[in-house]
Amino acid sequence: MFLDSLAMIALAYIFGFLYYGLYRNISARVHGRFGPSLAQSFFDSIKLFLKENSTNFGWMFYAGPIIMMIGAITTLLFIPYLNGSEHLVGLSQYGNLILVLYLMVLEPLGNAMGIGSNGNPFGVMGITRGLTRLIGLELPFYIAAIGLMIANHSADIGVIMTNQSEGYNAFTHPLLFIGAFISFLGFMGKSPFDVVGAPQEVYSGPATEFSGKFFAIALSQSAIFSFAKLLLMVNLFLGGAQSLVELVAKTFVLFLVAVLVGNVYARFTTAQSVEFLVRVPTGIALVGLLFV
Amino acid sequence: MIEFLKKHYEIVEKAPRLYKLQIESDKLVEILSSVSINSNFITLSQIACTDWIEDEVFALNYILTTKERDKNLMVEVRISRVHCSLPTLLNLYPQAQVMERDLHEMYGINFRGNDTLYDFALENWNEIPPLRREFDTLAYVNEHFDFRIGREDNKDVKAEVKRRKAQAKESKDGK
Amino acid sequence: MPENTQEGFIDQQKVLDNEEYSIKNTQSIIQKAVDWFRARSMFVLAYGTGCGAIEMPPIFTSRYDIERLGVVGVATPRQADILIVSGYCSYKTLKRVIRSYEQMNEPKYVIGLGSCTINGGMYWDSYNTIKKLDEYLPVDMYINGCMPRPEALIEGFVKLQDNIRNAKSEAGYIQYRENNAFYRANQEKIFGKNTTPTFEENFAGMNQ
Amino acid sequence: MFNFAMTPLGNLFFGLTLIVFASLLLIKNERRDLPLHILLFASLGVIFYASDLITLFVGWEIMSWSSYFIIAKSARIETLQKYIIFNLAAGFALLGAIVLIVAFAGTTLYGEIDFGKVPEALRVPITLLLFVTIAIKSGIMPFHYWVVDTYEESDHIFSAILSAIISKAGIFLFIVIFSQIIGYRYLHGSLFDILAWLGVITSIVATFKAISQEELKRLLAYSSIAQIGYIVTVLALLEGSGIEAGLYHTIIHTLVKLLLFVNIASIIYITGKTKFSQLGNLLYDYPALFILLLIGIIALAGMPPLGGFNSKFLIYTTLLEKKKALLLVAVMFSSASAFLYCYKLIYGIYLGQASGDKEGYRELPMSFYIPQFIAAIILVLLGILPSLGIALFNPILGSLGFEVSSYSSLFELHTAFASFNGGVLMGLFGLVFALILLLVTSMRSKAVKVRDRYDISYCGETPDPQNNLHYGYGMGQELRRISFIRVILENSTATYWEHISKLSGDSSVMVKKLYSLGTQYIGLFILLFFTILLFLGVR
Repeated sequence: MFLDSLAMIALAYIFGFLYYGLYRNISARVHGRFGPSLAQSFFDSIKLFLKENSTNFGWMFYAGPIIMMIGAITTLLFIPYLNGSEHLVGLSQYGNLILVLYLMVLEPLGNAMGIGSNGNPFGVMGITRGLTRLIGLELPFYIAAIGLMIANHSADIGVIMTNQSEGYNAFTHPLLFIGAFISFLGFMGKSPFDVVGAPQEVYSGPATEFSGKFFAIALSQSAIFSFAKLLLMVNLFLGGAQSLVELVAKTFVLFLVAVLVGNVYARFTTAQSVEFLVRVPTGIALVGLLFV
Repeated sequence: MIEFLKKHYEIVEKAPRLYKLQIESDKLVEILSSVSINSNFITLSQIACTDWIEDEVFALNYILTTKERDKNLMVEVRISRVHCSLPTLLNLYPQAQVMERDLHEMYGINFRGNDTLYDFALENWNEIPPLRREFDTLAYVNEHFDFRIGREDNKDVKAEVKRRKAQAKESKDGK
Repeated sequence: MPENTQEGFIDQQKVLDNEEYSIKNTQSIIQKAVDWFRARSMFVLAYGTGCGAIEMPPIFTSRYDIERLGVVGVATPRQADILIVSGYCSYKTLKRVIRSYEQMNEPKYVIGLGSCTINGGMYWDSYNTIKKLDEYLPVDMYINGCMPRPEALIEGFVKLQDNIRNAKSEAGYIQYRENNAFYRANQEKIFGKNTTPTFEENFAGMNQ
Repeated sequence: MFNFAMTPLGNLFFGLTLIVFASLLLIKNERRDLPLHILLFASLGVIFYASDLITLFVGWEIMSWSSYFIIAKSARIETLQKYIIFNLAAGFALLGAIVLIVAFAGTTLYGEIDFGKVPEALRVPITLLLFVTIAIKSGIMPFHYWVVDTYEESDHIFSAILSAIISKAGIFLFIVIFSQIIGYRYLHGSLFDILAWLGVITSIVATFKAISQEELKRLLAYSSIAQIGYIVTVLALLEGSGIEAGLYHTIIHTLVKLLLFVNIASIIYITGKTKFSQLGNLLYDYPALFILLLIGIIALAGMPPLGGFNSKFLIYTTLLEKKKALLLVAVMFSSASAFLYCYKLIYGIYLGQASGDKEGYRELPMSFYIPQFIAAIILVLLGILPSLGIALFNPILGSLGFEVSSYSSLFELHTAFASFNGGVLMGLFGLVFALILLLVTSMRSKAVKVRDRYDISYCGETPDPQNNLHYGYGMGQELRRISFIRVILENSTATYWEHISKLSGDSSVMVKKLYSLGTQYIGLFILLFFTILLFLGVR
């Protein structure tokens, strides 16, 4: 089980960074550029780990990135990778969807704690924007999750995943899927919902004081965490995957859509994004919930 | 508009759409408020200062612009260089705050009633205000900075440039 | 190594051109790998001090696309590796530049962009513009011109990456740490004392 | 005359009371009136162990009055008026319901009351009267008007008692009356649906109100209202699992609010300041208090791996089982919004930059730590052993005649929908934390501690104490830009109650006019009155 979990984390780390590299490449192509090499994100993170010093604001600042990392890793370990496989399941038999939904909030919390302790007002502004966005962001995703849980009469991710043999939830519950997908775009931190670290508005937002190894941990956890979110979407709506290849294909498709949407939309303000999320995807998902 | 003002004040037309009015410093606020009420010159676009060190005065030009941005009125005030002090125009034009602060820093003019006259662009400046003409910029620079040892052919090239231009002209005319 | 003196700028240029001064041979393999990563990934704090700031945005556009080289812009000095001082520095600006530089984490490099950072440029007789940036901050790469084109800036980046990768000379931040008294004295000469938090305060924790 | 009985339910509530009172009485507090506190404690005992309605009512009234006198020491007169009017109304409503039940059932003893004897037409009014009592005591909208001011203005320690225990008296009454005395089969389900929605709406509104508060205790008061909203919602499902979830949340909320109120009382004791805009950056001065508050808010937000998650989990699965999807959406929405006020609480006090100097701060007595430690330890323990609560509730459910839920091990919380293992979760958290800490500390990169708190990257500027860098005050203000939240924040039930008070004032003025007309008119009125009586008598 330990090795299994380690393998899950390693895979998520590698795929997360590869996807991030792809994201930069695809964005570059959309802009008409060549973009950096695929491994550029690895280089960045390794370089940050190798910085000779990094600024420290006290023990809570130390603990903040660690809590973020815990949030990402625990979320990942409670989501099984493959459908019906004995490997790469992590601790998923000890958890369920509600637990995962709550573990996903741990990362913003760790972020908030670490950034609050450094006393930079820009960081806290970013955090407040993030937590405000979370109000709108979680609503459609929760509705979709509730719909799926009621439809499958279980909150077990594995059960929801295997119950899709006749048809993917994305097609049997399309409205729920649309609602959850818009919310997922926000979870990935892409435009138009990237209000948290908007450099034009709040300096660098939450990351303002993160440097060196702290920033490296923040980057790594965000790579792991975004892969976990992709995984959750695939498991809930696209029927999971039988093999790693299928998993990569499905997550990549989802990721590609998110990237392309992010590249063509301008950013909402915080209030706009909450209002949009509460109106449009929530409305869609609620209609979907009525059909369930 | 301008006709109305011409009835009351001695306004000179310096150029098309540019008028000038010279007043005493103690009537500044009174006249400017009257102008802003009775005419279309409602915007203070600039306060320009000239240091007439030979006459021992500063000449301040309050440049007013009409609402339509088509005419300018320069209201000139002359004050002594020694006790340079003027009433503030903050109550009439809020934008005067920055301009007055700038003038205070660059010329050392005191604006009575403006309490924001602290450091602006020059932080911790302890010398003579730098735009007063008695401030010797070159001496200050030579005292405070080392110059990089640079090109050896760093010579006065004015004569050479003149010669080359003349040569070029000649060749052009020759053609 | 030549001293960082009045002629320091010229002498360092000689060092860079001369292979036998290189400190590459004294380095371990791990250090070489570390340097490779540092050269491959550069986060730039583009401090727009003067008119040179307008030459920086084009390098991120599709025409020049400096992201190919691993160069990315960041907003905060905490994450930056490279500080670009783009053009003339007045006293007020220089104070902020030094503050930003000291908040950056080592290793850190400075690029001086434009003639003004080298010798004051057209502001050579201005009363509040500094003439030589390397008196106040260790400059790793000068790019001359008024203004240098974006191509020149890219060339500067490539040269700097080359210097880092091949460890041709001691990086500026080490000089800043070791000859701090020299830089501090020059800074105090124009600022007076206690105008920025001192270097010793910021990095006192280093020895703990 | 007075009848008492030891029931498992009473034991649970009395146990909580005991924990709260015992730990709070240890705190040295010169302003405390000990006899009144003992009276209050005794009255709570009477309520929880009563086995007839009259005893329950007597205990209820003593509780209201003794807490009135305690609050009266520090509160403003308007607050006291609000408190007493609302609680008298609650008492009257309870008395009315009891009188109606007893009049038809013929007995006051819990066990012997047969609600079936009450005529159909009276069942709904009785239920409504009981709703009013419960809603006032636990602060369900629109009857929460008295709660916030009272919590804010009473003694800092007593606020903990108010929030942790006295608000739970309403919950206790709910369970006892509706499941034990009346019995669910006689109840009108749609009424309870409305109550469930009232509970959820209360929690959403109170959550947003809490975010926009500037005073520490007002934030907690609104948070208290919001949390009790969940309990009422889940109890109003009239299900065994609902009672289980409600009881679990009651325990968690009691512990959390004990912890948070005492924590804030400590901060107020130390600093003498009560607003977010005056505090900040106490983290490195009082690390123990910070960690305790952190545990408190993690449990309050219902995040794993602490006990708070268990009750949230039970609430969600209960709602899922009953297929109350919309209700569940609303609960989850409120619960997601609660993160913001949780963060405001911890940031405003402990994180960020200090606003103002730290002079004149007092030393904190150790006794302030005891209640917080007790609550924190139980919360962590419940996080590791989630089924401990289930083990505790099974006798209660059994005594109330519901199906008892089973559990295989204490580590695992099992429901029909899903299960999770608290032990694995906590172990995972510990393991990952240790591993990453090891990784971080063994890295090549040195962590250089800044000497000056103001050495932040602030666009090249060097901020100093004159710059206000604390964001605690502004947090939540910008929510007004979001239209539906603005509607919540700008409206208040105060206008509604003010309208009612104006109406009653006007009518009393009219009555007063009758008296001031003169003696001959009064004689006329008396004559008129008797004429009408006579006329009615003839009919």
